[in-house]
Amino acid sequence: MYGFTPTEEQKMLIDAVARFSKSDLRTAAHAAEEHKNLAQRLVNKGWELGLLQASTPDIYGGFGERSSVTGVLAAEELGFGDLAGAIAIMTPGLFVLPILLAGNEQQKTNYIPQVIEGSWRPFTSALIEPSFDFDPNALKTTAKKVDNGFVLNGVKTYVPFANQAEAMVVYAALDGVTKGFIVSKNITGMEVSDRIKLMSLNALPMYRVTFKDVKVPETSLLEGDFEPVLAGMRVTNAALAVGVARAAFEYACGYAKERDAFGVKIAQKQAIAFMLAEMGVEIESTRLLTWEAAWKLDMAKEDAAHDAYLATTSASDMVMSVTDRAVQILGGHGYIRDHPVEMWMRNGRGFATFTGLAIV
Amino acid sequence: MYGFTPTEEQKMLIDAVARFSKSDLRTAAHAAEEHKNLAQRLVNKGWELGLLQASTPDIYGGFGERSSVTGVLAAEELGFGDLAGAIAIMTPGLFVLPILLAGNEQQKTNYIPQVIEGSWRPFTSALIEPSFDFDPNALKTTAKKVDNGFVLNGVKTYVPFANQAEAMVVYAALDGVTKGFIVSKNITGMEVSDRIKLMSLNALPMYRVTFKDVKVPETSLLEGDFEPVLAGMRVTNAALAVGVARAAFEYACGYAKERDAFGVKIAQKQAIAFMLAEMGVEIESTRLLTWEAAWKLDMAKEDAAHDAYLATTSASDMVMSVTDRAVQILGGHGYIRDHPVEMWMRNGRGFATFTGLAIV
Amino acid sequence: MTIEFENPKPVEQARFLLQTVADNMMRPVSREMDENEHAIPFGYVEFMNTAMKAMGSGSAGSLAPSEGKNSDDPTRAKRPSIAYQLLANQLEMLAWGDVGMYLITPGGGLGAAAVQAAGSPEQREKFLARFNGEKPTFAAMCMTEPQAGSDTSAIRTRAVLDENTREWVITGEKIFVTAGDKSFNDHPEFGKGFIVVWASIDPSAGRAGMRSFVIEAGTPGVKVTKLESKMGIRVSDTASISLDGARVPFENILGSPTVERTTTGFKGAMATFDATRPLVAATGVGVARAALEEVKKMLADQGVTIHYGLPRQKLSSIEKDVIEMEVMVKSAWLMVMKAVWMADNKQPNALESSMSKVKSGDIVTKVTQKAVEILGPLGYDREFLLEKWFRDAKITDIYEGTGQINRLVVARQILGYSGSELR
Amino acid sequence: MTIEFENPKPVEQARFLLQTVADNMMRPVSREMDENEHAIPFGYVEFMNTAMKAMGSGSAGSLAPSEGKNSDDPTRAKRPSIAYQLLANQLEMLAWGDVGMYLITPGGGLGAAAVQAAGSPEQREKFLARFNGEKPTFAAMCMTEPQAGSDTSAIRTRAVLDENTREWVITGEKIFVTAGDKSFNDHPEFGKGFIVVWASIDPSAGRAGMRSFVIEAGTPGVKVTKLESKMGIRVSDTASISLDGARVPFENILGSPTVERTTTGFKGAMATFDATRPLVAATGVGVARAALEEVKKMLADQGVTIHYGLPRQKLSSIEKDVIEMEVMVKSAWLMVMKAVWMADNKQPNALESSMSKVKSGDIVTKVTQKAVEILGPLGYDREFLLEKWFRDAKITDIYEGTGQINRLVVARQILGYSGSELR
Repeated sequence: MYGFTPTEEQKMLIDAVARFSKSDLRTAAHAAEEHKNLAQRLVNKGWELGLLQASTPDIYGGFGERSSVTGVLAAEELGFGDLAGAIAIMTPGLFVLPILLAGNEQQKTNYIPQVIEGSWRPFTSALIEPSFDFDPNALKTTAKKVDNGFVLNGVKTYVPFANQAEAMVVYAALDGVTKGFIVSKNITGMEVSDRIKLMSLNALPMYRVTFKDVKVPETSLLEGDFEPVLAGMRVTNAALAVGVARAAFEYACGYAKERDAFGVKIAQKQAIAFMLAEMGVEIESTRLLTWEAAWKLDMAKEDAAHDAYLATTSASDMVMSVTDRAVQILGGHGYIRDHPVEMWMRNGRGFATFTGLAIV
Repeated sequence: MYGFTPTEEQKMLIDAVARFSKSDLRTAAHAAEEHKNLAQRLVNKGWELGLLQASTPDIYGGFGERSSVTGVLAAEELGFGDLAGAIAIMTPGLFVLPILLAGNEQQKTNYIPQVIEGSWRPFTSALIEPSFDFDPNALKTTAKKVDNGFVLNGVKTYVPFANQAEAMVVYAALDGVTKGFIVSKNITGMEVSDRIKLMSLNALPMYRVTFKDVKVPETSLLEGDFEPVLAGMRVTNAALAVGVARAAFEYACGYAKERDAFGVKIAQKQAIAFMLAEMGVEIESTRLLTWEAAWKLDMAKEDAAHDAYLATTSASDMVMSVTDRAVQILGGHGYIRDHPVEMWMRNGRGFATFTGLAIV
Repeated sequence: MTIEFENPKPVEQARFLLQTVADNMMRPVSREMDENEHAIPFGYVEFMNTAMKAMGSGSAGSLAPSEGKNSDDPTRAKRPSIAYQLLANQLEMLAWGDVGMYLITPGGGLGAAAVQAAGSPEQREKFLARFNGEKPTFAAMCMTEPQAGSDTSAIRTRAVLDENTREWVITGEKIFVTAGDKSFNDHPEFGKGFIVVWASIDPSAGRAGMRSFVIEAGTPGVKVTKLESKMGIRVSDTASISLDGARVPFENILGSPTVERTTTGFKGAMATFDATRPLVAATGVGVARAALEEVKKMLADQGVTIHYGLPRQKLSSIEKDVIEMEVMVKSAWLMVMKAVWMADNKQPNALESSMSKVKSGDIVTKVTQKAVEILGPLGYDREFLLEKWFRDAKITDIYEGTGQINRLVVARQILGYSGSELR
Repeated sequence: MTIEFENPKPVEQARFLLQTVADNMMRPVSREMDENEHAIPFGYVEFMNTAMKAMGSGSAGSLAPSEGKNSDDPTRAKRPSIAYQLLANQLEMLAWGDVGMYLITPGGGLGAAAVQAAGSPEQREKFLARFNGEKPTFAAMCMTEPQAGSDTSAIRTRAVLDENTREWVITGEKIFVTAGDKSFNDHPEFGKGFIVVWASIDPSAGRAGMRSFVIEAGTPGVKVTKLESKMGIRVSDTASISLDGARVPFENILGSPTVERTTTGFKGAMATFDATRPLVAATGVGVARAALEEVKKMLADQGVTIHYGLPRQKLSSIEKDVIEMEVMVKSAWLMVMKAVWMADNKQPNALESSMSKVKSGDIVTKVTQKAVEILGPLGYDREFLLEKWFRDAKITDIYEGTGQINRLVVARQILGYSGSELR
């Protein structure tokens, strides 16, 4: 059957996320971006919503099974509130979910409960590399098998909370195939740069991390396939994009219904109204692609990864277009930072690159 | 200096072309397309405008020097009248101009006057090949040097008037480089198919031509570079596209100013008016690209071929978008063949492929 | 309730069946029918007349929504209906085969849908029974007029009650009547059809005075004056119909014969659009999918592989185009499915319905345009079907409300504006 | 007359000179200025103040159209002026360097342009002489209000003549005043500037009652209340200015102090837009070209070559993108050149002027967005300038009439509609 309504359980969770996102994340977003600082209190509160915990089986300290559908519903709501905040809250998932998906029993037992059971702590992962054609399936960071382990070499960037991370999953090409490696902090040969500066996400501390002959033990290798991990990252990226786009869309609708020009509200002008209609259509179409891909991931369908790729492709174009038009609808007001749309537009362009910053 | 006004001489010529195009070509276009037949009388009349003659020096029977700028101005006007008619009238140019550009003195003397001095006669050329990624600089039709000449092998398509052509320039890869060869009718090994059927240009007889071990003499080779020939074809393609787009644009403007809906003219609706504005902008921007490329060809600027490529690239997208929107503005009426816009939309999609059907 | 994306068995079976129809009865004659504009593909029409009965649909129910039927069916009482979903899938598959031929599938089309939606039980019985007969039978909807397209309030056709004979006397000009010839003119191969004509019974009342009337085939005073020559969907007859004092029995009016100063009647017609727009959208997706699949097949034949999963920086231009086409087709289909799922679940879907139509009209145009472009000289050649689909596609963004009208509807829904607030 | 596409020597020389300025005075501080939003690049400002004098322009004439000057110049009488073409080229090149810094080039900008366009010879002399002084001096235009953006008829600022003192008393709120701080507030490094304030002298007369007033820097009752934090062009100060009974000498009104019931005065302001829109468009092209060139350079550094001349089917996605970007930049520039060439040749260019603005606003947005995308993680990183240009670019489609307003203007011109026929 087809269905387009969340379950009651999902609804309750999503409602809670939506409330937090609107009242906490959104209200803090502007200052966080401007002052390049996200209140830890906020991150903790988001963590306490228990999204990751609900995706983790109880044997590892959680209280549920991972559902990508639930995950993308939540991610959209978080993205709707504030992208930087959303990513910060979700960062420990970058560590936990890949282990859950691709790790062995011992890795799960060793690592997951310590993250899941306490308050939010900086566990992260390093995927993105500083090259224009960065390809998660053709990494320049390499892992070489040596006696009793592997040696990692390469440069990662856009690594959230790298400076304080207690451990991270580092992705590297092992015989040309992308694999995750669990790397603990203060390991010899790993160097974390100063905080990097991007076009947006100023609230989120991100770093470049260099690995020079970093020796990790055999037990650090996540043996499972990277594909479902990447697919999970892609649907998450798409869902966050839908959230940001919806934020911009709703803001622009509200503005257009309030703003007078030439004796009417600007929303009453076809030029504006048609833009809003198209924005609505495009958001909805990407949302449905995202939902379907997430559902396929949950059902372990063969083409799930394919669909996840399509969803994030669609999302990247859609969110750029929607946020750009939101700024356009606000005109001069869209260009000044008192209104959030310009930040969403800056967020918007990033989704072409953000796959790897979050996973549900 | 910059300048955007044709010379007095150009104006006179263009005005004559425009009058013919509007009163003769346009009025005949619908029936010609529907009945798959273009009146020879019309082609002759177009020929008598003397566009090709004006591009041919008097020593070869003409009365002027080739000017790409004049050529694209004329081509736009012809395309504005009817694309099939325009191409038919210009077909002998496909034979003459490449010889003028790339032939030696003897070839010019042998071939050009016989075409130029009389009434319109079917001389043509064969460039396009039936493969999805047809590339004029990487032809599949080959020419092999043999004693006393060359052997041609390959298949050409979209060849206007091939069935009756007294001679044609056939393009083939000689050691991997595109070269023109003059091929006379009834040569052994050349076979002309039944008339091909395309999405539009039904008025124009076009054929597939197969070359199987066709032996041509050494004197048939046009030794000069193909690049300026191709560049000429490209600016012409662009100019014809501008003409077709302008036809659709003006028709849509006229319709939108006449058609009532919801108590006003539909042109008074922003949704329609904005489309028209954008169509106008896109037509003008491609026109200017085309003019500049043509001017650079005339001035033998180094980047002329580059600019010709950009012009035709722009034109192909522009004319598709403009003609599509013209149909959309007419709504149901745009979809029926009583109005010419649907034909222009069918023309419109063809410009991605039509380079090689005309040259000025 | 839950979020899921799987066709139930009956839908899968229907798709399988109609894929066979499309492969065997439609595609092989597509080109021939396109080249011979006013010919009728009797083979397909007769086959479908039989096949639909075999499929248990047979009447208007098969190709027009039939909520009534489902809610009357006690076995379906417990789970939500999937009638619209089934229908959308059937239409998508038929359109994948040939959207022009789909439009002349017997069963009553929009004409029967109007009776189904606005008729009384007696009228339904009287007018719809014929679609279960042996002969393929057609019905058509006559709404558009030369001066009234999207602006239905400009309809000038008048219906005046002759109190003596208790007949409606109808005069006006209708255009763009799909299957108008097959529904009204006498064809020995077909059963007797009808046309549903929109007219005003009280011009002073504006839209509140609009009604539709069932006019039986062959009624004197009614004449098919023209069959349009069209860009695409050439196998589908698009008629102009002139009504000159046509006399219609009193009881052939759909809805109330008296005018209340509300636009309920008219809103009924608009509600029909909510039901039909996702179905039209489904046909657009069918055409787009046909083009996409053909492009992939033709490219594969040329040894071109599409690599998925790469960053855009590593894609070829063709790969990027094909991936974008795939995104478009897939997302448009999901929007159709959501709109029809809502209809099946009795949720108001005016927004989703128009959204799906906007999207489908948009993407089928883009996908078919890109398909022809990608295949270069082959795409443009009538030897292949891509160029035909390019022509067929464009109507999707025009009929059942142009893309512009549907954007207006979407915007009004989003903004909470009335028609007068957002014109 | 003829069709040709070659810059005359003076233009080429100016481009060469300003390329050097861009390379040496702008680009090296672009990032720093962007990161320190309200800092002033004194180096650039002072350099330009001197340089412009060396270039023989020096005053408002350099960065605002100065038809008067050219037609007064007897040596130019015989050949058409190239003043606008020169200006468009200068601006394009400065914007290529840094469009935010261009906006704070001393010389009077839009404020001086307004005096130039609407002032009497005495006013021009009085107000414009200062731009030839030793110190960099600024002037600003105050049009927009919190509730009046594109709809200038909604301007609420009032100017009332105090008959006793023969002073205008002006009250209102202005926002989005480019260089408002540098023009009005006291900066020891700068000369004394002014602001030009749009206000109504007779609200009952609508647009016919609109006038502009020169208000000297430091005038009591006028206050810069805010400097905006913006997405891009951060080095350019965008001020909010409040006027609370500010007293202005009678003779500071530009245009007639009495209201005739025509909109001539207002049309004057609109005609200024015809002159300035292609110049704004030129700056958009400059930003777009910067992004395009940087993309090509960064790709070349990575060993990526762009192959031109291939069929689209053989291009990579990046090649297709870059070629499209090149088409966009090139054609937008040609539209600018045509519009300014028409101005130089005294041809009415309302259509071409707005067309160039539509095009430039459109393409600079697309090109910079694509540029950031193509460079992936690098494009988005503040280590490079692409992300800054993405932010700077967007204002092009907003100020001096949004893309929407300019589409309206274009459509009206094309359709021959008045403002009331096409709203």
